[in-house]
Amino acid sequence: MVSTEAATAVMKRPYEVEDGLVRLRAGRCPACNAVYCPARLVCDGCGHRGLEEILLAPRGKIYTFTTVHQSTPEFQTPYHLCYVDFDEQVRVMLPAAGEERPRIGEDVEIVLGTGPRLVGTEPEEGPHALMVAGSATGRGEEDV
Amino acid sequence: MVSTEAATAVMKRPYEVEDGLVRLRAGRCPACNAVYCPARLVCDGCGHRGLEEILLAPRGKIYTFTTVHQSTPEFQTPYHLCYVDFDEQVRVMLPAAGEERPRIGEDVEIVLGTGPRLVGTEPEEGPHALMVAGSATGRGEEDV
Amino acid sequence: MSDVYVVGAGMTPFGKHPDKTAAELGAAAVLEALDDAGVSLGDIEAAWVGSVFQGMAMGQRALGEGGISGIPITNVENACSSGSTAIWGAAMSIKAGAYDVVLALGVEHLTGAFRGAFTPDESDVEAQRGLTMPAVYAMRAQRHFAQYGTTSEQLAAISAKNKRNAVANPLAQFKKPVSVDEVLASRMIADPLHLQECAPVSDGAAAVVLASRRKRAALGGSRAVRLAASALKSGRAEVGLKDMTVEDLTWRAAEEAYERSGIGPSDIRFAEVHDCFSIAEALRVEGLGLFPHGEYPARVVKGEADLDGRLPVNGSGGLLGKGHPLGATGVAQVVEVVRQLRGEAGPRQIPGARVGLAHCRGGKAQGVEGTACTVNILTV
Amino acid sequence: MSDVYVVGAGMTPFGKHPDKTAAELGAAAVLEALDDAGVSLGDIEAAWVGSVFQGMAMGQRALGEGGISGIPITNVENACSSGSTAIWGAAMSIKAGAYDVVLALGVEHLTGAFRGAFTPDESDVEAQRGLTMPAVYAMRAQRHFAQYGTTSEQLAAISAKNKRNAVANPLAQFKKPVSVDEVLASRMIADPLHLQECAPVSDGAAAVVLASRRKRAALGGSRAVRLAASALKSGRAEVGLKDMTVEDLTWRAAEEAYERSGIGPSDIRFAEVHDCFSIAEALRVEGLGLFPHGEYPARVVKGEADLDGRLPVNGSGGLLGKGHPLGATGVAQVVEVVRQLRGEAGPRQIPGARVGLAHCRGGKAQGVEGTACTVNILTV
Ligand SMILES: [Zn+2]
Ligand SMILES: [Zn+2]
Repeated sequence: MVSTEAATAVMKRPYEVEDGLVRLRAGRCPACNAVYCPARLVCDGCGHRGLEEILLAPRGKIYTFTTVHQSTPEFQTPYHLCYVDFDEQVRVMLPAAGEERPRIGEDVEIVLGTGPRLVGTEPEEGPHALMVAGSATGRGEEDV
Repeated sequence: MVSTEAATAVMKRPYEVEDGLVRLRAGRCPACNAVYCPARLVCDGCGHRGLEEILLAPRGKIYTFTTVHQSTPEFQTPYHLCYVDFDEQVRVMLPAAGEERPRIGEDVEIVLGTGPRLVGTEPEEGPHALMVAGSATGRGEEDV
Repeated sequence: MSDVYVVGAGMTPFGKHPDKTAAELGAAAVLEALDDAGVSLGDIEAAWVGSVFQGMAMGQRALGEGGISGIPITNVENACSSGSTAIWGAAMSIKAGAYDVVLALGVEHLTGAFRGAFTPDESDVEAQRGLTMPAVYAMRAQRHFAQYGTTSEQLAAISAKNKRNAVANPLAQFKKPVSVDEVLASRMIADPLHLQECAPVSDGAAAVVLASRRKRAALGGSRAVRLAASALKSGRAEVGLKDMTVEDLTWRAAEEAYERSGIGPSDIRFAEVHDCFSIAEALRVEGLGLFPHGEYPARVVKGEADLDGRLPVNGSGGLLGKGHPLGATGVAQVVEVVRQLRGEAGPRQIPGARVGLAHCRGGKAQGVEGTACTVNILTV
Repeated sequence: MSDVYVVGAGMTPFGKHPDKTAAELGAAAVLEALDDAGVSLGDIEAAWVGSVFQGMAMGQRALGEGGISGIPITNVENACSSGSTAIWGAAMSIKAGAYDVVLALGVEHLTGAFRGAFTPDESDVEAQRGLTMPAVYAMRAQRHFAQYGTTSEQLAAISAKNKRNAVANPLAQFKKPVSVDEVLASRMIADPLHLQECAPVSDGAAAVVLASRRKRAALGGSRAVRLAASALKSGRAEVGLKDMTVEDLTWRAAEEAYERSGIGPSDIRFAEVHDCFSIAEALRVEGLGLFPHGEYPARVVKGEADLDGRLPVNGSGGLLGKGHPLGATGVAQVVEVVRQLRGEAGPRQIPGARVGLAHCRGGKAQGVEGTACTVNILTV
């Protein structure tokens, strides 16, 4: 069997908080620098086995977004979702905090919030929901 | 599309009660006389489409049996199951009423009982569970 | 590898069938396909059966209901491409010379089995964070808007076209036309996609009988359609920051089908594509190389994809108009192409339809662009 | 049709893996099989992936984790024969000349996903009336008792043999021997089958790399094993009053494999068979024609199926000793046969093992004898 490091990483909390900034845990290929979030066992690009764990920047840019009005029974609608691009050249889907509609190109930071999930329907990743908030638009810690 | 008669038959109660006797609904192939319980759209043996509905004899003979001590959460264990052979040359799986262990070769009649299902976990076939009871062994209406 | 022919096709009406089981729907489609092919139950040597949410042994249950048992049966799942993956597998067995007559069935009974929006598998981190399939396509639509100036009215025109086509299809779930205004007035599901831009919850089944050249000849085969190519691909890993309006997965499946068949995009006379959402149809036909990238929604408004347009798309009504019983969809697309190629499509017949393409793309799996995509090219 | 070779094999330990996902287990098995074959990720042209309760897109998730994406992936389900159906499909593609190197993976993560006994699909009338899989085999055991004088002690000896073999298999779930008395002292699950006569709930994955003759030659191939035949059948409809101790389904799959390979029952040196229950092993080997009908349990007591017996059965520990992660089981059986044929089975090596058989039979579908059965015959 291959190393279980990446496997263990998946079970860990998917982020770290440093100096009040929330940073996503990801995996970088030491051979070709491809970044995966979440990490995986093997690099798809070059086949290297075993990625090194990195933390993404605490801020990214909204690539695209939507407002979800119909979802599964676990979620309280409406809620915003975004794909966020990070400087590490990786894209991550995250809910957006606050009521204001996200904008393509908007700079956002990662925050911990309640997320759109209803109480009692927590996913494996833990009690805090990762979200993004754009301070320029009024979305921020106070909204989550 | 083929006739929906057989389809409708599946949704109906899977038995009839005549003169206090419980008779299973089945399908017989008008071309080759093969009997299926429950019925199906097409005869497997000869390919004839559309079986005629028949009612099986109210009594059969136990081909084999077991006592189930572990089941899914919907069922109260232990309970007895049997494969019962009918004169119409068809074998049907049914629970056995009463506490006594069934016997291979035993003559049994079909009765309506509570079945091994827990309250609130009824299958599509309705509120009455089909079971078999062997009057010779003390299993009978009074036990179900 | 020997040629593969579609010698029989059948499908149930798509829609709500609360009084029927999945097995009964599957059996009905199979029997119609067998009759259409002029083969009997005993001629079927093996079967591939696609479904998504039907539990274990769907194929054995459906074929058993229909009087077929004992043969090799493979149940396949590739999200919404399950049925077309069944066709791909069935065709492979004929190319292998293993069988002369095989069956591909797609079946799904979703009525009562489904709550809320369709999502990626629950093991998926994105699904756990709230991602739904409408949301995936809504976010891709927002990019199409931003990059190409596409508008909600243009996307609504795609839905209106397909629902209009469905009216001419007696097997379709939707029976009446819906205007662009009505599409835009329906409730929002995931911004900018309205209810009438999302494929409905449906029950149904579709089946095709495939045969080798030898068996096709024995059958007479004047109505047989040639499966010129069947290609299956899965999504590539999402590495880096890609343009989400580009369908790499669709293009790679199409590329293989074009190469193997010697038939290019400009040869395609009509297409059935996987329009699970209005925007999806645009992404598909642009990914297939049938329309210039970024231009499809505007061209739909001009009528280019209408039944009498330059390249009719989803003349059957598509998923938006005909319905979308997941596992059945990919087979139903091929059934439609076959009927068009035979000239049996009635009021929705496309004149001179001699080369058709069926595209089916399903799902989203963690970290890859999509679960699977098939492209089948058929000719007479 | 061209020859098919197994050029690489890998599997995870079977057992409880609460800290791993199904995708991670699948990826681990795949990587080991690739290393064993000496091929790289990019050499794999297509994959077939068997699982039962793992949701959508299991193959895409497992291969994605392992660094493989974009290729054709077919997820297959045939109850407990899902993994071996994946092998059958993968082999078919090589026979078709479509690919030279393909992958078959079986994977299942049941820990925490399972409550109580395994049953037929919930749509099944028998399941709705209380039928469980242990009950099916218990009822067949009662007939074996009645017809052939088979005893509980004899069935317990089958379990004891397999759990003893498992001790010599570092990948097996059970690590210590269990005596006949201990089997009989374990709690009753379905009369006459005790807990220690039922395969456990397991997590695990197994993978094989299959190659064409051409590719096998390019790889050197001194360790390659030939897949002399791969046969798949489904159960026949239950019509009339049949002898439930007779495995018509197993025999029909075996008959095809014997015919295609030119290898008969008397040529088989050892077998891995689907011993989901103690009685099941008897029904299988009798159905395969490897032991006279009705006599197997008594012969096990005499040691004929031991590692040093006339015809070793389940030298790996079988499902009873090695574990039974449903979708992985059929592939793991072939992995074991490959390792035996290569002489790499360590303390459980069967001397002179040059022809082995793997039998995998799964499920029960409404009105048919069983969901599916595969027989693979491998030789060096
Ligand atoms: Zn790399
Ligand atoms: Zn008949």
